[in-house]
Amino acid sequence: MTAPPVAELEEAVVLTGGFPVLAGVTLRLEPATLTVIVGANGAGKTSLLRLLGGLDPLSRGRGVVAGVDLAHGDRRVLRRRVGWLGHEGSFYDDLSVEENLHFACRALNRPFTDVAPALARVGLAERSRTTTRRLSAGQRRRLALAWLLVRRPEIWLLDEPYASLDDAGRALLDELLVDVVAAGATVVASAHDPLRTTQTRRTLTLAGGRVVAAS
Amino acid sequence: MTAPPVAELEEAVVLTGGFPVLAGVTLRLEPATLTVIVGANGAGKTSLLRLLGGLDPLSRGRGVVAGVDLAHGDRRVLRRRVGWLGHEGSFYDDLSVEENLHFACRALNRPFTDVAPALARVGLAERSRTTTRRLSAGQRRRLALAWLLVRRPEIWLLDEPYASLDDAGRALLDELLVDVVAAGATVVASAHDPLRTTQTRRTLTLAGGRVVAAS
Amino acid sequence: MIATARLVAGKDLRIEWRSRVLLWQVVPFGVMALVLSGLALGPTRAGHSSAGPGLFYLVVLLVTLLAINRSQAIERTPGTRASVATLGLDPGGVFLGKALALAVELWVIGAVLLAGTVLFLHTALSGSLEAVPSLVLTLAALAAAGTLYGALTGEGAAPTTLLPVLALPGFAPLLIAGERSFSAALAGGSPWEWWVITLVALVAYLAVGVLLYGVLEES
Amino acid sequence: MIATARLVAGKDLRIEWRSRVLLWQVVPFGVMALVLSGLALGPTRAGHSSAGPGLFYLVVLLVTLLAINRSQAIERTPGTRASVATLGLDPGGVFLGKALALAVELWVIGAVLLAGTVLFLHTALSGSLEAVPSLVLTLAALAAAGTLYGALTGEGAAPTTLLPVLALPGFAPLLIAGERSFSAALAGGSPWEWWVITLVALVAYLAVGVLLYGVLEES
Amino acid sequence: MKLLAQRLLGPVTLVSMALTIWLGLVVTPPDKVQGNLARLVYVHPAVAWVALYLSFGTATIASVLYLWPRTRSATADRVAHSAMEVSLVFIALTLITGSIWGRPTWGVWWAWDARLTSTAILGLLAVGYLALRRANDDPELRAKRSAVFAVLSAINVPIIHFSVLWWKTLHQGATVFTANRTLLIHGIMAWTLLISFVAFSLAYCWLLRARYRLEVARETLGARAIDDALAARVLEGRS
Ligand code: HEM
Ligand SMILES: Nc1ncnc2c1ncn2[C@@H]1O[C@H](COP(=O)(O)OP(=O)(O)OP(=O)(O)O)[C@@H](O)[C@H]1O
Ligand SMILES: Nc1ncnc2c1ncn2[C@@H]1O[C@H](COP(=O)(O)OP(=O)(O)OP(=O)(O)O)[C@@H](O)[C@H]1O
Ligand SMILES: [Mg+2]
Ligand SMILES: [Mg+2]
Repeated sequence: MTAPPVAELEEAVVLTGGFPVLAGVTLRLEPATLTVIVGANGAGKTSLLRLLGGLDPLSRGRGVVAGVDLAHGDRRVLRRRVGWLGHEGSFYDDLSVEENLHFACRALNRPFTDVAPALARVGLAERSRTTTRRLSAGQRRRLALAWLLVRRPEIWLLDEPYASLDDAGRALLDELLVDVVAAGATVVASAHDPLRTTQTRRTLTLAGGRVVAAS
Repeated sequence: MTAPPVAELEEAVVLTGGFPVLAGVTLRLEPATLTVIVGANGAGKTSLLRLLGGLDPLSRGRGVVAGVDLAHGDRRVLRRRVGWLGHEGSFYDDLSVEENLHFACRALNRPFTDVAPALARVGLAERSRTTTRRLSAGQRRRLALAWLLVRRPEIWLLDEPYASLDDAGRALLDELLVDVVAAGATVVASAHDPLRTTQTRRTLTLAGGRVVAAS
Repeated sequence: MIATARLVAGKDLRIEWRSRVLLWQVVPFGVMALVLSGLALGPTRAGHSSAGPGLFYLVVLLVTLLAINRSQAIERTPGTRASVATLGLDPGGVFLGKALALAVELWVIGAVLLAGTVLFLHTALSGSLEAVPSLVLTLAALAAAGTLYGALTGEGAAPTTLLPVLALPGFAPLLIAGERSFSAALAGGSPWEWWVITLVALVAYLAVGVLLYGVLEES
Repeated sequence: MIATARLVAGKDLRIEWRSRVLLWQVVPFGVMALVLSGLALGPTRAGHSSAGPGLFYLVVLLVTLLAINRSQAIERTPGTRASVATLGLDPGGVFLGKALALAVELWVIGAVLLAGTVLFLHTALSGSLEAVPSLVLTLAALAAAGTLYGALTGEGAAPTTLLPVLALPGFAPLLIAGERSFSAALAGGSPWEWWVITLVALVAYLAVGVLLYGVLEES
Repeated sequence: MKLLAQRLLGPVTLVSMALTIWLGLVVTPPDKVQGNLARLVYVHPAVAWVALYLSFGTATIASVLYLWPRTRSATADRVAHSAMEVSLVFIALTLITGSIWGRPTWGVWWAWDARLTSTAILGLLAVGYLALRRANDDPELRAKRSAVFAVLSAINVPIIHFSVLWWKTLHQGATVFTANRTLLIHGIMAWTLLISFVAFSLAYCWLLRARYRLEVARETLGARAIDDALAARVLEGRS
C-alpha cells in the first residue's frame, strides 16, 4: 500500500531572467509529512516553494505535484490545492481583516461561520474591522494563517513561517502544523530558525539551487 | 561625568489614522548601549523605532533624540544621524547592488573604496552586479547591512534584524553589533528571537503601545 | 463563473467605495481635463460645441486609463497575486467581474463628465441626453477591453506606462464610434452603424476575455 | 546642493536608461495620443493645423503626467523612503536633481512629439522649429512643477490618481503660455510676453521647490 | 526539395527585385499626370500588401497556433515575433512611401483618411506588441501575453478599418483591380506591378527566414549561456 507521492521533481531547473534559481532539484514528497527546507540565504528555498505551488514555471527537467505536470499541465488546477504563506502579506490592503476572509470564503464556497473561529484562533479577533494595511508585520502573518485555516488546503507551502511572529504566534503555528499533518495534509516549510514542533519531519538542505543533503 | 542621553521620551504618543500605536512611552537611552525591544505582535515595536528615527511625527508628549526635539525640531537633522533596517528592503530595485551602495557613498561623501569590503563582509560580493529586485529576502537584508556598514551612523534602529537571515548572517550581525557599540554607537533593535550577542544590553518590554517592563 | 464574477465585482466596488479614489481623484481630474482642453482650443464658443463630442471622448479615454490602472493596482500589491492565485477562481469569472466593476465605475464618471461637457463645452442638453445609450455601450466596451489590456500589462516592468501603449490603438475605434454617435445625436441623426461597431467590439472583447483571461493570469 | 542634484539626477537617468520605460512606453503613448486627438477632432485638415499647438500641449501634458508618475514611483518602493530619508540628502538638491532628470526626459520626448505634430497635425515645419526655445523652457517649467506636485501626492492613498488633480490646475498657465507662443511662432509673431510668463513660472517653481521640498518630504 | 527552396530563396528574391527595378524605372513609361512619381505604384502597393496581409497575417496565425494548446510550440512564438518585427518595418515603409507620394498628389504628408489612419494604428499595434515582449522576461508568459495581444490586434484591424472607412475617405480606391477583378491598367505596367508584388513577397519571406534564424541562433546561444550559469550556480553551493 504505497500511496503515490504528492510531489516528485527530477532535475528541475527554474530560470528567472536567465539565472538558474533552481539548478536541478530532485526530490520526492510523501503525503501527510512535514518537510523543512533549510539553506543559506539565496540557496533557492523560496524558489523551490514557488515551483511546488505552481507559481513559477518549470524551465527544464520534470516535475509532478498533486498529479499536475509542472511542465505541460494546467498549473491553475495545482494552485487551487495549495496554501501559500509568503514573505509578504497577501491580501487586499484596503479591505478589513474580516472582509478579506469573507472574500476567501466565498471564493472557496465555505460558510462565513468559519471566519470568526479562525480569527479568534490566530488572535486577531479584536482587529477584525481594522484595514489590513494598518496591521503590524506579525499581525499580517497571523492573518495569513487565518486564511490558511479557513482554506485547509492539501498542500501547505510556508516560506519562513516563523518570521515576524512572537512566541505565542510560533506556538500556535507549531500546534497547527501538528494538526494539519495529522489530518493528512503535506507541509513544506522553509526555515532559518529550527522548527520547534515535535512532529516527525524530513529536512532537505539546499545550496546553490540544488538539494545537497537530506535527512 | 554623565553623558547626556541619546534619546529621552516622556509619555510619547503616536497616532496613525486616529489609532494610538504608541500610547505614552517613557524611556531613556544612554549612548553606546544596546537596547532590545520585545513584545507581542502589534505591541508597538516598529512604531517606537520609527518615532526614534524621526520617521513618524510625535502626536503628544515630549521627546528628544540626538538633541533634536521630536515635536518642534527639524527631524531631518535627526534622520541624517540614524541608520534604519526595516521590514522591507530599502533600495532602488532597478539599480544593481553595487550601484545602490555607490549612491549611498556619494550621498554621504564616502569613497567608493568602502563598497567592496562592505559587500565582501556581508557575503554579497558575487551578487554585486545583480539587480536588487532579484535578490532573495535574506540577501536584501544583507544589502541593508552593507549599507549600514558604509554609513556607520550614530544611532542604529533595527526592526527584527534577524528575520530572513541565515545562521552566518546572524553571526555576522552579532559581531557587527559588538563592534559598533564598542565604537560608541547606540543600537536599538526589536526582536522576537533572543539576540545572541554577549554584549551587555537592556531589554524593554512593550505591550499595548506602552513600556510595561524594563531590565 | 457568474458567482465568481459577482464576487470579484463586489470586492472591487467595495474597495473603490472604501478608498473613494474615483470620487475624489478621478472625477475632478476628468472635469479639469475638460476645462483644460476647452482652453487648449481657444475661447471661441462655436468651436467648442462642434468639438465637444471629440473632447468628451478624449477625456473619457484618459479617465478610463486611470480607472484601469487602479483596477489592476488592487491586484498587484506584493504577495496578493500568489494568495489569490491559490484560491483558484475561475478566470473567465474574474474577467467578467473586474470588467463589470470597471463598467459601473465608468458609468458613474461618464454621467458626471457628460454634465461637464454640457456646462463647459456648451453641447446641447437634449442631444447630449440622446447620446446616453451609446455612451453606456461604449463605456462597457472600454471596460471590457481595458480589463483585458490591464491584465496584459500585468506584472511586467512599469505596467502603468505600458498600459496606454497597448490600449490606445484598441480604443481608437471605440473612441471614433462614440464620438460619431454623440455628434449624430447632437445633429439629430440616427447613428446605428456606429452602434454596430461598438456592439461588435464589446462582444468580441467579452468573448476573448472569457476565453483567454486565464492565459494572461498564468504568471 | 549642486552635488546632491547631480547625484540624484544621475541616479534617475540611470534607472530610466535601465528600464527604457520612456523609449518603449511613453514615446509611443505620446504619438498615439497625437493621432487620437487628431482623430477626435475629425478629418478636416484646416482644423488640425490651427488646433495643432493646443493639441500638442495637451499631449505634452499627458506625457508629463506619466513621466512624473514614473519619477515618483522610483522613490516609492516599500522601504526606500525610510532608508533614503536617513541619508539626509539636501532636499533642495534632491528637488533640483529630480526636476533636472525629468526635464531631460521631457526634452527627448518633446522632440519626438514635435515631429509627430508636424507630420500628423500639419503644423508648418519652420514655425514649429521656431517654437523649440519656448518648448524647452515650458518643458523645464513643467518638470520643476511636476516634481513638486509629485512630491505633494507623495505617499498618500493612490498617488497615481491623485497627481493629475493637483497638477492640472497648476499646469494650466504653462499650458496656455506654451500654446500661445507655439501659435505665435506658427503665425510668425514674436511671443515674448508668453516667454516671460513661462520663465517667471520656472523660476518660481524652482525657488519654491528648493525652499519647500524638504517640507513635503517630511512624511 | 526543402533545401533547394532555401538555397533559391535569396537569389530569386534578388532577381525579381532587380527585374522590378528595371521594369519600373526603365521600361515602363512615365504617367501622363504624375510623371515619374507614378513609378511609386510599383513599390507602395506591394509594400502595403506585405505589411498588412502577409506579415501581420502570419503573425496572427502563428499567435493563434500558439494559443491553441495542441499546436503550442516555441516555433509558433518565434514566427509570430519575427513576422511582427518584419511587419513593423513594412508598415513603416508603407507610411514613408505613401507620404512621399502624398506630398505631391494631395499636397500634404499626412491626411486623416481611413486607410492612412488605420495603417498608422496598425503600426502602433506592432510597436505595442514589441513593447509588450520587452516588458516580460519569462519566456512562457511573454509568449502567451504577446499572442493574446496579437489576436486582440487582429480583431481590431477590421473594426478599425470599418470605423475609419465610415469616417471619410481620401485615399486611392481600387485603382488596380475593380470589384469584379478586372484589370484597370494594361500591358507592361500591369506585368511590372505583378512582378513587384512577387518580388516584395519574396523579400518578405527572405527577411522572415533571416529573422527567424537569428532568433534561433540567439536562443541557442542563450541555452549555452544557461548551461554555464547552471554550472556556476552549482559551484556557488559548494563553496
Ligand atoms: C502615408 C500615406 C499612405 C498610406 C499609409 C497608404 C497605405 C496604403 C495601404 C495600406 C494600401 C494597401 C491597401 C489594400 O491592399 O487593401 C495602399 C494601397 C495603395 N495606395 Fe496607398 N497609402 C498612402 C498614400 C498613397 C498615395 C499618396 C497614393 C497615390 C496617390 C497611394 C496609392 C495607392 C494605390 C494605387 C494602392 C493600391 C490600391 C489597390 O490595389 O486597391 N497611396 N496604400
Ligand atoms: N537575474 C539574476 N541574476 C543573478 N542572480 C539571481 C537572479 N535572479 C535571482 N538570482 C539569485 O537567485 C537566488 C534566489 O534564491 P531564493 O529567493 O530562492 O533564495 P532563498 O533560499 O529563499 O533565500 P532567503 O533565505 O534569503 O530567502 C538568489 O541568490 C538571487 O540572488
Ligand atoms: N487605524 C488603526 N486601527 C486599529 N489599529 C491600528 C490602526 N493603525 C495601527 N493599528 C495597530 O497598531 C499596532 C501597530 O503596531 P506595530 O506595527 O508598532 O507593532 P509591532 O510591535 O512592530 O508588531 P510586530 O511584532 O507584529 O511587528 C498594531 O497592533 C496595529 O493593528
Ligand atoms: Mg526566501
Ligand atoms: Mg513590527
